[in-house]
Amino acid sequence: MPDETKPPASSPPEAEPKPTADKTVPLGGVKATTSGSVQSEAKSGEPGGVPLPGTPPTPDPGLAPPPTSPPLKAGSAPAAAGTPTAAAGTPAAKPAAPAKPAAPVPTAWNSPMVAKLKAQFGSGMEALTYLGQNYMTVDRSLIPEILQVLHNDEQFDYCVDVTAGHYPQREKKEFDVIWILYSYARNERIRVKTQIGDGESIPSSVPIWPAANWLEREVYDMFGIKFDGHPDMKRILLPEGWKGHPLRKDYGILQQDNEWVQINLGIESGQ
Amino acid sequence: MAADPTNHMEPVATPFFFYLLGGLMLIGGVLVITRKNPVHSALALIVTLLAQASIYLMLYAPFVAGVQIILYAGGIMVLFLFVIMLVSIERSQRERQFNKQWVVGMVAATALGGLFIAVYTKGRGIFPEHALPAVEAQNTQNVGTLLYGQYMFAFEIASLLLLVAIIGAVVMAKKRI
Amino acid sequence: MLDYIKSYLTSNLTPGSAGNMFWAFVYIVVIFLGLSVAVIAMNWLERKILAHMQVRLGPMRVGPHGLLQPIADAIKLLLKEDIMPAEADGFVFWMAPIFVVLAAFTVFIVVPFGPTHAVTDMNIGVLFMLGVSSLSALGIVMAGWASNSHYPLIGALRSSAQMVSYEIAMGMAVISAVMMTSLNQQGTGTLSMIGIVQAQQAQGIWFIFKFFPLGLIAFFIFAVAMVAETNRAPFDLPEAESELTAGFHTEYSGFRWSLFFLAEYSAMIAVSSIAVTLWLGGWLRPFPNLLTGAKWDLFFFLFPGITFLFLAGMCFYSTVRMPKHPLFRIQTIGLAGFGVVLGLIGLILFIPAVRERVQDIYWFSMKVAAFMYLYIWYRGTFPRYRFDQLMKVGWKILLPMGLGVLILTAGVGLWPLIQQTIWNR
Amino acid sequence: MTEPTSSLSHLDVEEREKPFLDANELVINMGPQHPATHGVLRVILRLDGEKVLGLECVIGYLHRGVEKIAENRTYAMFNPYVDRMDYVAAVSNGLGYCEAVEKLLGVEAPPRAQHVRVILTELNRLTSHQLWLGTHALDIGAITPLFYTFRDREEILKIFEKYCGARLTTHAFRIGGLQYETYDGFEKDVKNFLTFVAPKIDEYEELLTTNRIWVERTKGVGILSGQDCIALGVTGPVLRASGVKWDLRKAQPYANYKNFDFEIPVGQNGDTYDRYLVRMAEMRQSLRIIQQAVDALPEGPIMAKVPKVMKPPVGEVYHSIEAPKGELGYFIVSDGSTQPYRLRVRPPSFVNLQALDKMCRGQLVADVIAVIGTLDIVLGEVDR
Repeated sequence: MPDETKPPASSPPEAEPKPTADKTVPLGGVKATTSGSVQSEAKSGEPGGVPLPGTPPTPDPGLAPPPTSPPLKAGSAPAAAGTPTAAAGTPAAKPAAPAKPAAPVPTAWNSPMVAKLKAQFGSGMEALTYLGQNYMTVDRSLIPEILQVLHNDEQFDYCVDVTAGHYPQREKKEFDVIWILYSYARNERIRVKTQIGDGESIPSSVPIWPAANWLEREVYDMFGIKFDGHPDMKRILLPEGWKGHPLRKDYGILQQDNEWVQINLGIESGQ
Repeated sequence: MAADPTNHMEPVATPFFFYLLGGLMLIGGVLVITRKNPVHSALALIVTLLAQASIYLMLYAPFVAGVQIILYAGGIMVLFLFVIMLVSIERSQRERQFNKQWVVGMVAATALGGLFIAVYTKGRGIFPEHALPAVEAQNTQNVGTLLYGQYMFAFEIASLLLLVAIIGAVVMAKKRI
Repeated sequence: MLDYIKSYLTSNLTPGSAGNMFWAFVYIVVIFLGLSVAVIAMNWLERKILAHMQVRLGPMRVGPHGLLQPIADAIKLLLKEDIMPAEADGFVFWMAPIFVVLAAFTVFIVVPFGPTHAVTDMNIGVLFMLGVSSLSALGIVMAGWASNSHYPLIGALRSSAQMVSYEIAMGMAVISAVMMTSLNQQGTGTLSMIGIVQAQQAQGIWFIFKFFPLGLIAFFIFAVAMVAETNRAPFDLPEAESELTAGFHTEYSGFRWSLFFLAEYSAMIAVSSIAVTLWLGGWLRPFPNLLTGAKWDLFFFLFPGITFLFLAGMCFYSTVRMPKHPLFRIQTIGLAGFGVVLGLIGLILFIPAVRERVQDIYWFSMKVAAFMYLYIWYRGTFPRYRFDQLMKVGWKILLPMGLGVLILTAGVGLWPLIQQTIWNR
Repeated sequence: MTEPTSSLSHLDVEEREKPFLDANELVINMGPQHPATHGVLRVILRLDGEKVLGLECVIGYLHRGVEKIAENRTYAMFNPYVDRMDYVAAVSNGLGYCEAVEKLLGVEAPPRAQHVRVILTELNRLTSHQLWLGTHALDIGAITPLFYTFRDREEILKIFEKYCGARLTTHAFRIGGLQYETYDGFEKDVKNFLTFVAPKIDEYEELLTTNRIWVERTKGVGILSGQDCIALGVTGPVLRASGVKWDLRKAQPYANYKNFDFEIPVGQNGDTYDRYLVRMAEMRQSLRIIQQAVDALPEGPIMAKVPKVMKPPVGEVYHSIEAPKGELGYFIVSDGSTQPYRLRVRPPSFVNLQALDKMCRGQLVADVIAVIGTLDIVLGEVDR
């Protein structure tokens, strides 16, 4: 299956930036490229100003995203509009902004596997491709099953990484949990994403891939996302008893658990 | 030359060394049973054994002394310590050190004391008046000749016993052979 | 009194055997000092040789070519804080290094540096050496236990198990050598260290070559076992740095640690002395029976002096090559002075009266030094055995080999007798 | 937030585990200060005598929050930080990061830059393997290879220093290409180095490959089957030693590795000895790649056109390379601003270290040392 080495034909923007690369226009000015779903976000470099995944046509991006808009943050790429299923949608967006470094756009990812999964899981999942990298966003409720299917039936036997992202702007579903999977047999890499809210837990994938053990612990350590059924759900990089989860956006870069530092290190502050 | 059997070093300050080593042995022996810490007991036992080896040396029995050092002090005591070290010292220190069998102990001690006194007072008849001419240089050879000559049978019995003990130890230690 | 002192000089016995207390004491002091110097020199040599094996220079700063490094180290160790862990068993912790050092030094009273150059000649010399050197296992066990810490304890367990195991194979090899001493007309063997060398002289062969290859195999067994016995690479598990930090002496520091160090090196010298005595002809010069005659005697007599002159020459060569810079002036002078001293010693060793007395010690030391070099070489070359492999080598390879060699030696040695008996019947 | 409300002191792991400890078990705490744990790894060993019943790794002593730092630095500013993760293979880290950002930006480094990148990365792979070999052998008790490898590693570091001024944390690459043109004589230096180091690798092998003790210490130790490797996510030479012929340079070529001819050395048994052989073979393959790259070094620009202020379009990308230790991946989420919204590093050492428990169970303490060595972990990368 194609991956970044062999970009699928359905991702035309590969060569797109080149002719316009000489323009050093800040890429933030992407508004103009959008055709339908205008986004009014994120020109500032401040991380908090992340684009809300919610685009106007999709009021509730977290849950079962309608196919018109890729639900996740990446889905908020400017030119996300267009016909959702056809790759032709992207080229349609192109002419709108010839002067800008048109960013590549996630497009639908069609493959037999996706069709099969779609048939099995229905609207709970969506498969997209961006920069030649395939990923699928799935509903939280599908999580153990779809991973199980990917592992058992689709030969994604290698769990490259489990990680998460924090999007405090999203109302209910603050967190993305991302599995990066690889199949040795198919030489193919995909990402599986889902969204969960703060305080929610998610089924662990350790029974499927033992490799996820520490990776999930790290996600818990850094984001506070609990994995149900994990054999040893505790902090891994930070000491046990540390308060706070540092990779959350509301955790400042200079912030520390001063109490822990004082008790355990015997100093006033680690800074 | 060295093999000359008649020429050996004259003993120097024999009584002094005898009493010194005897005292060391006694002190060591007492410490063995009075120390609460088994490792200390074992160390005291080593002192006793070494002092004993030295007394063998004074008696022109170097082979026995060497064997004493190699086997007892160097081998057996190392294994003793080996075992003791693995035992929890705290637990062993809480246990009672002496059992309460005073009567048996007293009887045994009295009997032994009586035997010593008897030997001391009437022993002159049992033992020769003077020590046998000590032939240090021939000591080892003599031991060997006796062991493999006169006492061959006893020696072989002892070795058989040891062999049985070794096999038994292996059987007990190995869960499956 | 003076007569008492002088009377020994004409004797052909060791001071202990002759019963001369004064000379025995002198020998003890000389051996003690010589051993300390040897350990210091060994320390420097090991670091230098190992360094050159590993494409680096080794100590270069303290003194010319780091010659004073061991002394600086000794001073540092003596001045260091002596730390005792709070939970340690104070008395045993204190005793252990002393015990180890005592065991390591005591064995030297029977080491024969020459036919008369030993403190005493014991009838059970070899037995005594093996026995007393095995006592150092006790000291190591004490150290490991008294530290009240996991790493030293495991180190001590390893070391005691290792020493006890290898002693057996070692004993087999030693017995086969001792057996060879009895293969003469009288049929009287000896355990005396001096007697063993004299037996080799009388039989006209080093025992390493006797009953080829039996003597060689026995020697090989001993050479392996002695490395294990002294806890050196590749059998240095008790102090395996990468596993147990420093093994049984992890908790020791300063002077106490240096005692362990001293004991380790003197134990190495001691077991090498046993090997030299038993198989390599002790103090005998090469070919004592083959290359006889005044000319050959003179040739071999000249060796000690030539060796020292060679060392002096190396010093002068290095002096010439020293950087010509005021900062190095003192070092250059020191090196030249050292060379002069060595040269003077070399010249003194050419005096006939001296060279005849010294040559036994020289040959003995040279053979021991070769073993010391082997030790360093091993350390530079071999990885470390794992514990079960170490035990396997000890019990499953060396011990059966030793038993086999023992039986074969007895058989081959008694073959003429057996033949005779059968013939006569 | 669900916080563990237990005691603050995290150090009493023994205390926590007491219920299932019986009297025959000895709990040994190896590290974080231990000569053979390659930094600040702490391994809590449960032993029966010298046999390992199980172990637990305690990591995080070197945790610096690299991913958090990334969110607060611009793309270019974060570039030097990646060098501090796997500090013995800093160039590889930089390559992965730069390529990931380039992918996000949609630029591609010019051919000359790609070639130089390959040369430096492969040189870096050599330094990493050499350092691994020296320390691994040292752990097993052979002290000499350490000095041999460090001597030869020095030559590579000299090239690095001449090229970019730094020896260890090189920061050699920039997003879009290279900052510096190669210095005069770079090609000659590299070629000289190649002729210099090839016999040296034979020298290492002479010391170890047929050394009986080395073979006994490493054969059959820490066996990891190919299935286990895949299940545990283990990558790099460890995976290849288990018989899985997978190398990202071949499977999904990045930079311009597809232009070079090299082989993937594969082991069979998945034990420590095979891992050793695989790494030794990899060093030779690296030499091959460097030779080809330096022979065909094209002329041309070294920097693609990259905006001064990098604002990659909104989107996310995962890019991974074959670092000396395994698959090193960067997952970057851009929100269109100058700083990554989220940057995730997929560290090979971290994932590989998970396999330690599996590899050590039933082995002896001495094997734990060998296995830690053979996994070739760098704590800077494990903890980040």
